[in-house]
Amino acid sequence: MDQQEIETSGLSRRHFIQGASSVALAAGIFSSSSLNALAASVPGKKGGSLKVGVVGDVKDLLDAHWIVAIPDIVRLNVGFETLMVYDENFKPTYKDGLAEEVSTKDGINWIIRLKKGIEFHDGKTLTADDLVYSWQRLSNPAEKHSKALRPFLNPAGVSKVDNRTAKLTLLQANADFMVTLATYTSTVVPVGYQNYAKSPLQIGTGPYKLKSFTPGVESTHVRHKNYWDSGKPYLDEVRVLSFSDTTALTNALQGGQIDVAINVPLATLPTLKKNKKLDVYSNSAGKITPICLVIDMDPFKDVRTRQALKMLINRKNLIKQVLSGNGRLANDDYSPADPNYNSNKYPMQEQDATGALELLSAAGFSKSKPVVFDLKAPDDDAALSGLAKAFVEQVNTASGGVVKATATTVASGYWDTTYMAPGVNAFMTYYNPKPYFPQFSGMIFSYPETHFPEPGSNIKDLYAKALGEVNPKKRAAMVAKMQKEEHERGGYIIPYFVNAADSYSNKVKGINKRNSALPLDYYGMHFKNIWLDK
Amino acid sequence: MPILKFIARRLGLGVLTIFAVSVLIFLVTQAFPSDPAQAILGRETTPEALDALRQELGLYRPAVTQFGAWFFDILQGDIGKSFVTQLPLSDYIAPRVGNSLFLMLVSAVFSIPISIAVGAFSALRRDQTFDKVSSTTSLVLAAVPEFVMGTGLILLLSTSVFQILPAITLIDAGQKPWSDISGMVLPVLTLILAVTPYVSRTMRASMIEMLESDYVEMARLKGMSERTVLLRHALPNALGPVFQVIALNLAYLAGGTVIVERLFNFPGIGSALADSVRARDLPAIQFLTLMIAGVYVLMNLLADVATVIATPRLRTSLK
Amino acid sequence: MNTQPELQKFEKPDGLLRAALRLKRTQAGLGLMILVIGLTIAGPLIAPHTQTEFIDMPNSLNIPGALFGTDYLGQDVWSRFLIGGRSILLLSLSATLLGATAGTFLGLLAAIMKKKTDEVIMRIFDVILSFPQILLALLLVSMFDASPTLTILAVALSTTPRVGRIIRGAALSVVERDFVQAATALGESRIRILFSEVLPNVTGPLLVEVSLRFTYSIATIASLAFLGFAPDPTAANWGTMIQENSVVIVIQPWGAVLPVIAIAVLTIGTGLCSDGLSRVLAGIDRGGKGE
Amino acid sequence: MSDGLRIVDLRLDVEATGCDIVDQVSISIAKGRVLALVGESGSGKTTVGLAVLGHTRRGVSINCGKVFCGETEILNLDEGDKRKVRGRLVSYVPQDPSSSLNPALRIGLQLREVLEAHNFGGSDEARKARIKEMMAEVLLPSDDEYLERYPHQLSGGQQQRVGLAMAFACRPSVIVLDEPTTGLDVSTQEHVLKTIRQLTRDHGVAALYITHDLAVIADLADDVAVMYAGRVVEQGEVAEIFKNPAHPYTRHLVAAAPDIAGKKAIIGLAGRAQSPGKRPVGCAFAPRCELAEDACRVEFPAMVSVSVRHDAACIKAKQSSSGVGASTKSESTRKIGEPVIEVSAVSAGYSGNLVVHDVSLTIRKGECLALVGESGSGKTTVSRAIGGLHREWTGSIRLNGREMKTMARQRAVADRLAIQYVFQNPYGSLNPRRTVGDSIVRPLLIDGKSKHDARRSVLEVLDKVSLPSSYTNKYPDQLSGGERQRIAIARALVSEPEVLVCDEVTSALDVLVQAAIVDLLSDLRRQLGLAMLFVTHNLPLVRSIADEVAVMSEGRIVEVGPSESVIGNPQQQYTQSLILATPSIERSMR
Repeated sequence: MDQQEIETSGLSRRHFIQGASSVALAAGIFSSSSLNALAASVPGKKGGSLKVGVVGDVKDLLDAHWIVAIPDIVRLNVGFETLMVYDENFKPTYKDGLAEEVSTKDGINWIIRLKKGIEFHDGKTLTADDLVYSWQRLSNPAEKHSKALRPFLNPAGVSKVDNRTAKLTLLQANADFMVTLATYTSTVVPVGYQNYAKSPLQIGTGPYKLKSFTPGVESTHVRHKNYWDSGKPYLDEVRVLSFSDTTALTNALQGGQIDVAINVPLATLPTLKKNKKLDVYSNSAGKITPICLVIDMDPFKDVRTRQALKMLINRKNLIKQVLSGNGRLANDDYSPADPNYNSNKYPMQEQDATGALELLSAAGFSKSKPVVFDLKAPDDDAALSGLAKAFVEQVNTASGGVVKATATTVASGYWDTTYMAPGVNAFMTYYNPKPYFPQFSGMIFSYPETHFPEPGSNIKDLYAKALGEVNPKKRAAMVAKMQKEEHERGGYIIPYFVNAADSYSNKVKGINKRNSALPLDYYGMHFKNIWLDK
Repeated sequence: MPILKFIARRLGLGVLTIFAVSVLIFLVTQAFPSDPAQAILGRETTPEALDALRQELGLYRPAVTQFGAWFFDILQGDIGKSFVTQLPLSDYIAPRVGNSLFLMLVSAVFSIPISIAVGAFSALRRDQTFDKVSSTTSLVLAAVPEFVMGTGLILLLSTSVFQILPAITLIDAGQKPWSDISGMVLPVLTLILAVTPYVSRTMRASMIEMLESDYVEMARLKGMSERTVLLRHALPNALGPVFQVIALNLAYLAGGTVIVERLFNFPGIGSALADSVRARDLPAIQFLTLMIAGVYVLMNLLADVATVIATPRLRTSLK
Repeated sequence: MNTQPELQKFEKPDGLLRAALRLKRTQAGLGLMILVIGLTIAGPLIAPHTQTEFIDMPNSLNIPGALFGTDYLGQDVWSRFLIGGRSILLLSLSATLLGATAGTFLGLLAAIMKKKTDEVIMRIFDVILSFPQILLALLLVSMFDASPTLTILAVALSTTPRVGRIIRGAALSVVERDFVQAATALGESRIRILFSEVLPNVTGPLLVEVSLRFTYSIATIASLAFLGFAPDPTAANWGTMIQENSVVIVIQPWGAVLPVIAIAVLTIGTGLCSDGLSRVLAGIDRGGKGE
Repeated sequence: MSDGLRIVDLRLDVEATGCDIVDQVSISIAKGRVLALVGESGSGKTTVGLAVLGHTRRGVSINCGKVFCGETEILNLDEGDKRKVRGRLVSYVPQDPSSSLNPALRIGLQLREVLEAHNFGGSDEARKARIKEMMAEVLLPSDDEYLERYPHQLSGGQQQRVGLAMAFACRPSVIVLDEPTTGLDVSTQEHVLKTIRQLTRDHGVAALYITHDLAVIADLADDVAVMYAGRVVEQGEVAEIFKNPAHPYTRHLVAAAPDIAGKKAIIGLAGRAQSPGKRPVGCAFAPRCELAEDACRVEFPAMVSVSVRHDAACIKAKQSSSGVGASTKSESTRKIGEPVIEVSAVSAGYSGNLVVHDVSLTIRKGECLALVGESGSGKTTVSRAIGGLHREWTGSIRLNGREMKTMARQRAVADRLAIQYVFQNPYGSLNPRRTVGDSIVRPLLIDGKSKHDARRSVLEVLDKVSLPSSYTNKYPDQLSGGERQRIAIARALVSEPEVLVCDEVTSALDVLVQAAIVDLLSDLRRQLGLAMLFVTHNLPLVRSIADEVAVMSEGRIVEVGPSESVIGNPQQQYTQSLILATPSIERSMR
């Protein structure tokens, strides 16, 4: 589950441009993105109500700084904005952000100046006080979302400079803290903000203001009249509807009952593409669905077991079987858009049963004493349960009985009762695309899912040093070290990068078709670029 | 007024049953393996926080005390907060009750007259073509599970064969249940097909019994017109047993529709229950099951009262 | 003349079955049942692939060696269909039998003990009957886990009172009959009277009820699987198959359609049989019981 | 004297098989006269009765024949006209009023609707008046409160009167009464019969009275038609028929009918009439007829005139040699012994309220005590208490001086087996799922007899009740009522009891069979020296079987004594009224 991600990493401009081209070439979407840029420049028609469908349930929540499931990400983005925003190359930009300028001399003290004349939904003008309150809330150790930020910032480090300026003093140097500012959960809220469970009054600066919210059913957001980005938004209201499952979601889209369906099952893409009334867009920025093996529990204590399993799978087939081909090979690594992606140039791991079996027998496993484990997955996301089932089938067959794995799909309460629960040694999770460092920190600090690293490893210090390091070459060297350890000893099996697919009615205009951290390019940048062509 | 005494007596019995039901529900949900506090806070929490919440939820109290608290809160109309959303359950459930009620009403309004008519008519045309056809059809319909029937209908009417009806119902929050009529066609149809067979078959059976009865024969021998024979002598007596089945089916429509509501994404208490189960939202599960069971008990009570009122022998023998 | 009904009520059980089999509907029903049951027995043996084996691109049709194409996970629909009936059938069968046995025993007990025992048993039945069958099963299965044992118990639990009521009703009229009095006069033990005097005379209603309950058990267990509560989610199971594949029903209908047909045929079969039995038993046919 | 009702060559068939239920039935009834159609169950009486109204039961259809009510021919009318005729020209009084009145409608309405249906009286006032009049005629209160009642709030007798009122409401010229008094107590029966006689005579109605009770016929009817296996075998004036019955079947009927004022020995006849389809060629009675010869089996004998307005369908009708010999059994062999059962001060009730008060009885060895009374008099309760089948009773019951426990289950095996109970309804008293053999053998097994001995005594006892040993493997529903009752008796006898409690054992049986069973019981008593308690509501029967009689009313014994003296010259007012109310052939023939 792509839980809240305070990103504590940064990358300098130049590297990002290299990264950009690599991503662009990899995804081959230069042309389309420029076309869309044109499309976006055409001023859209005003008015209309946009119905956005997403699979959700009573667990839906609304908090400017914290999300659990996809509906939460969508709702957060409708009403709240961050200081900066990633562009398609994961480079933080001021456009669409609330910050006018962000600067630092030492990587410890960061000065943030707000744009002029930004108004909250309630008409109050955005000031530095709100900024201070927001970052104190973000870094408040009592709040569960502060975990990843704790090593770098605490509320004491947040101070007001003048009416439009605030200062963040970090606990340690962070060369590119901007990435953190650009993370979609680091939104700016007014002084005294509380989440929906505590107060239904959800005031933000976003283009749409919350009107009503019923978890598991829907939320309605109406146009923010004095929105700062002139001429926007176009729509009168945005409605986010929760559906019990993907079948209902796609049925609703095809029945024209909703305009946009977020995260449609890949299996349905052929149908949706055939449908003249629909437009499909899949984001190949590098969403991952890791299989987590807990490295300090049997049978995975022995590193050879982990390696053997990585060798036993046939990644190409998995892409076919689970993604109907909508994915790219991954080598148990992540953040393909990052310039430091696969800096050790490891060759892609092919299926190698013999090698795997040697490792296993060396580790003392055999048909009579097989590797036994149960891989847990939630049953409501075919991308996860499907991979779990296919993975188990592959390793069992390929190992000829030396591995006896089972896959259990948990029908209810997976993320509370099963995921990372004590005693569970193998389970599924997923992450939205993001640069290497934030992903690393997410997996080490927010979610020590595989209990990596092993005792005695210095990878955490390495990470901290790399963060502070301004010189790209030195940083790259450190990253290479980190990736080596992950590659050799890590507990994640990441067979592929998933193309996250979304589909929408062709009445819906203004969506910028480019790769980005969030679907539909931040949902048409908080839906402010989207308009309806009636 | 003996009838009132009778109702009171049945009411008392009903309350007892409900109480027993609530105990049962509480026992089952108490035995629930995972820890509510854990469920609320998720794994992102400290032992202290957990402990505090357990205190707050009163999870350290003996089960009896917990049950008492829960039960009396509900008696006072306070159905508590959802574990997962931390919002008052009433906000979540209230509109859905309305929706389900509407769904039930519409389905009943169609299915009950139809089934009674069909039942009565096939009884009159006993063993003739209409009877054969209708009884076989109802037999088939009664046998097929709702979700199979529903999936079939979706295939037929909204996806594969024809695309004329929406496959799901969309009732916006705050909107009236009838805001999406086209979207309600399929669920209503499914429910009608699920309910009609039972009522019509019961109607047929009891109508046949009446037509065979001595007093209907006597009425004929008295030279009553066929119309009078049917409407005055046969039908009223035939309806008695049908009440029971109707009540059962109404109750089913009001709460047993978990599958149908989920299949069509219908925002009613059935799908609410399905969601709560998925999210393991204990208070919601407890209340919803209790409510649905309550409806069942109530409906049966109504049926009994109706039967008694409609049957002079019973009515006058009340003491 | 006035003795006709009594003669009917006391058909011998074999008589009931044979008479029922003379009805077309019963023959048809039995045919359908045998068809599906045969499928579930032979299916796993003739299945060309294993239920989890990866065949080809998911949701694709006309693939050599995959009669009905592949499902959402590129597995062979035909093989999964052939294999996926067994668990449903076994579970619902054992649940029905368990529930029927318990129900019969309690029903007879209530009928012959009368007074307090009767009252207590009936009240307990009322409580269980206040839950729609699917609801009770869902509650139990979701609270613990969908293990085969629990599934069987859950469904059996909701079957017991329904059978129990019927049996009690039938038994009450039998207990009043003189031959039971005669046995009492001879001082036969209650248990003996229960099993050798009363039970043989309620086999008719019992048979009808059991066949009816079997239909509902199948429906309930399939519905549970459809809601995601199958004992083994990775294994092929008609209920699960419908749920898994209904999302792609437009491009690859078979994954959902085959099980839909199979379940329909099976339940219709059992339904026809129970109806045939009840027709014979009652002379005129009785309506179905609600839910 | 013009005919009110004339039935000509009526035939009805079973639609499915096409075989006749009723054939060659021709009857005519003059206005103001009552013709009794008598026969055993299954002889087709009711079918004829309904046909008179142009009505048939499901699966039966009228094959041919004519029915004239006055000048109107009924069977050719279309449904609409039939409806107009029914209840207006010809009306029907059903057998069981409790089930023939609609439980959901007030009797007032049910009366009114007949009048309305035929637009009788023209105005509502006129109808109101007519209803009051009718109620008065059937001796019921006619106030509105009463008319507001529902059927179940009336007694059986009252219900039947309402039935009569309904039938006579539109002043019909023909009326069909289908055993209207069966199931009524004698006193009630008497009143109802009076009313019927009254109404028919007063309004010159032609009445077809269907019954199996000869005594009633003698009391009520002017003419008789005897039916056997769907055909009229003999008809004529009542006196004629009873004085010199011409058809062997009729002779048997008369011989088998117990009479309160007449002879006391009754003679039964084994076997039963064949059901439609199984009937033999020729005379259907031939198989049971001791006079039968080959000629009888060739074709059905034509009606021959025996005397004036007295015909019989028998080739031997003319020769009046009675094939029915009177009972030849010597009475002398009976000897009364020691008291076996002593009932003293027994009171019994149901859930608290007493229905039997302080009853004391004694039955000696070889003696038969008849316990008579109307329904609800508590006689059965007493017998059940003796049999150990009734829970709530106080007082003492002694068997050979030994105090008996309340319930059979608490009594010693020997005592249980010593007192045996035979039940009223032979259809209910045998377990339909058990072979006859298994049912009979149980008591012995309980007694701990070996399988082999048990089997032997089963065969013996079957022989005692004169049934072949082949019956051991039959199931009850393969047997006739009489045979079942024999089996029930056999089961009671197999454990060689001292006391036999017979609870209304013949009430469900036809008169011939009844006589046969009574015969059997007396024989057995004589042979085995049984003490017997014979519970019945049928006074005439008492004379034929009992030595002693105890009359019960409202839970108390009102009179006890030798049956002859009690019946011959009753002391108690209640007994007297009871005996007077009981119709008697002898009495009516005098």
